[in-house]
Amino acid sequence: MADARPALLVVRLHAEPFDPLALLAGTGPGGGSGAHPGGWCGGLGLDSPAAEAHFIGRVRGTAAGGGVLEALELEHYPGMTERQLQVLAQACAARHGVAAVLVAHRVGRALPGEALVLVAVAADRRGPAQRCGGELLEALKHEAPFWKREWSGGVGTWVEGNTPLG
Amino acid sequence: MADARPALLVVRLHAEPFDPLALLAGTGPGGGSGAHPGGWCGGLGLDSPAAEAHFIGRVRGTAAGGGVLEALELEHYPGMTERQLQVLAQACAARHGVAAVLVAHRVGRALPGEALVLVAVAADRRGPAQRCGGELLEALKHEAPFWKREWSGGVGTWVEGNTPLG
Amino acid sequence: MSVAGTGLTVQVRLFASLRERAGWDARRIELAAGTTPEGLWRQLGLGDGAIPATVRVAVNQAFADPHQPLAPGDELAFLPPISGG
Amino acid sequence: MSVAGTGLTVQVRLFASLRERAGWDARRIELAAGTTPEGLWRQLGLGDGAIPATVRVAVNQAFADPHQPLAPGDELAFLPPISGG
Repeated sequence: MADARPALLVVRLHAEPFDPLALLAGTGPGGGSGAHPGGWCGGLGLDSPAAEAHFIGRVRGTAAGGGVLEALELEHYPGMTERQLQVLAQACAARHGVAAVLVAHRVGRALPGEALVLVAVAADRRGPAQRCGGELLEALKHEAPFWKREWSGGVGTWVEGNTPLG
Repeated sequence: MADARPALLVVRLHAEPFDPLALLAGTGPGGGSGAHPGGWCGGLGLDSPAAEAHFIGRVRGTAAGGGVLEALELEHYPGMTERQLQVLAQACAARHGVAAVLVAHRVGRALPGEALVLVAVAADRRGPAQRCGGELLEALKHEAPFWKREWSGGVGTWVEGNTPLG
Repeated sequence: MSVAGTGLTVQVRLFASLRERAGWDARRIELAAGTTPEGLWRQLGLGDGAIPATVRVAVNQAFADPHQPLAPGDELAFLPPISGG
Repeated sequence: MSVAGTGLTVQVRLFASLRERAGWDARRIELAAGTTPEGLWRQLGLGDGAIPATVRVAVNQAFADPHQPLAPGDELAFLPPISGG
């Protein structure tokens, strides 16, 4: 694996529901023609990585106030959002010396259970893969311009801040 | 999600190559008849979790001594290995209050690039999902009876200990 | 709100709660040389005093200092608290 | 190596490098009451002195104390350093 080479990065915004496992398998929308045998890493020209960490975040069924969530609206800043995701992924990948990073994020109106975010990291060691994935997730929650509005009881409420790491 | 209920656990040993993404999608060997719409969590009767962390480890192409690795042989203690994985997953899941844990581990003779281990955790929050996944991976590396033998240049060498977390 | 003849024109963009409160999402503004994002925040009536600590400024789609004078053609955005992921 | 008439029979299992060094993987052993895994380790000639710190003991497929006497029917295993995952 190529810790010395700059990491391969893929950043994707999805205006429609996306299937995180299909993206990882290299068969997702825009993932090219058919499944790549090496999945998303193979699609980047990487051999099967020794270590791969993924995180998938999905829309909850309840709003912050406790009511039933009808939908989650995700606003972004076209252009800056993609750029920031790229900058954050690049910095995090370099800091941990990982081989590849995939970030996919939903925009627009999403329903409970739908995927919101996917972060995948391929590396030669499990520590860097896991740490890079965790840090990049926190970074994009605070440093990439996305805004959530929860729709509950027909009323939309902007979410100011993130759910705690827990 | 059910932080108070005991976590749902799945532990699998695979004597043949397995596809981690197929297991996650609920379409893997023994994963039941066809894809479950909710993937491995849906197969357990869980709604789509708000947070899901995965780790996949694969066989490297080089032996510890630097030579080309021809194969990795994985010996285990039938009965105790499954039991220990269950005990470790249960304890880790309870400690972090997660909803479900899937552990799959390869046994027998594996080739470079093939999946060795998959750990997946579903939870209501990203922190517990990530921490439980990371800790369970370390725990099974040290507390579940598996023994690796690297085959390189026609010579088999038992691996005494794990690769560093890095 | 515009200062004729300075030739300093910037594009201002608002997002999410800020956009809704102001009732607009983008405006082309002509303004005096040396104007900063902070100055424009007051000038546009987006808030009474300084830019609140929770609001961030982006210039040309990168986070920027609210006290740095704007240049002709800049795209200035005021960003309410981010909640991604 | 067996003590006739005690009725205390245990199954001993070896794995990986220990199995290869000893040349066997499982044996049924009859032994004196009060015998511990540590005692059996010497008795079977698996090592000169005490069980090395790197070798772990399992009794009935759970990690166990090497100084705890064995019971009839126990399955005892000596486990070389684990390397899973």
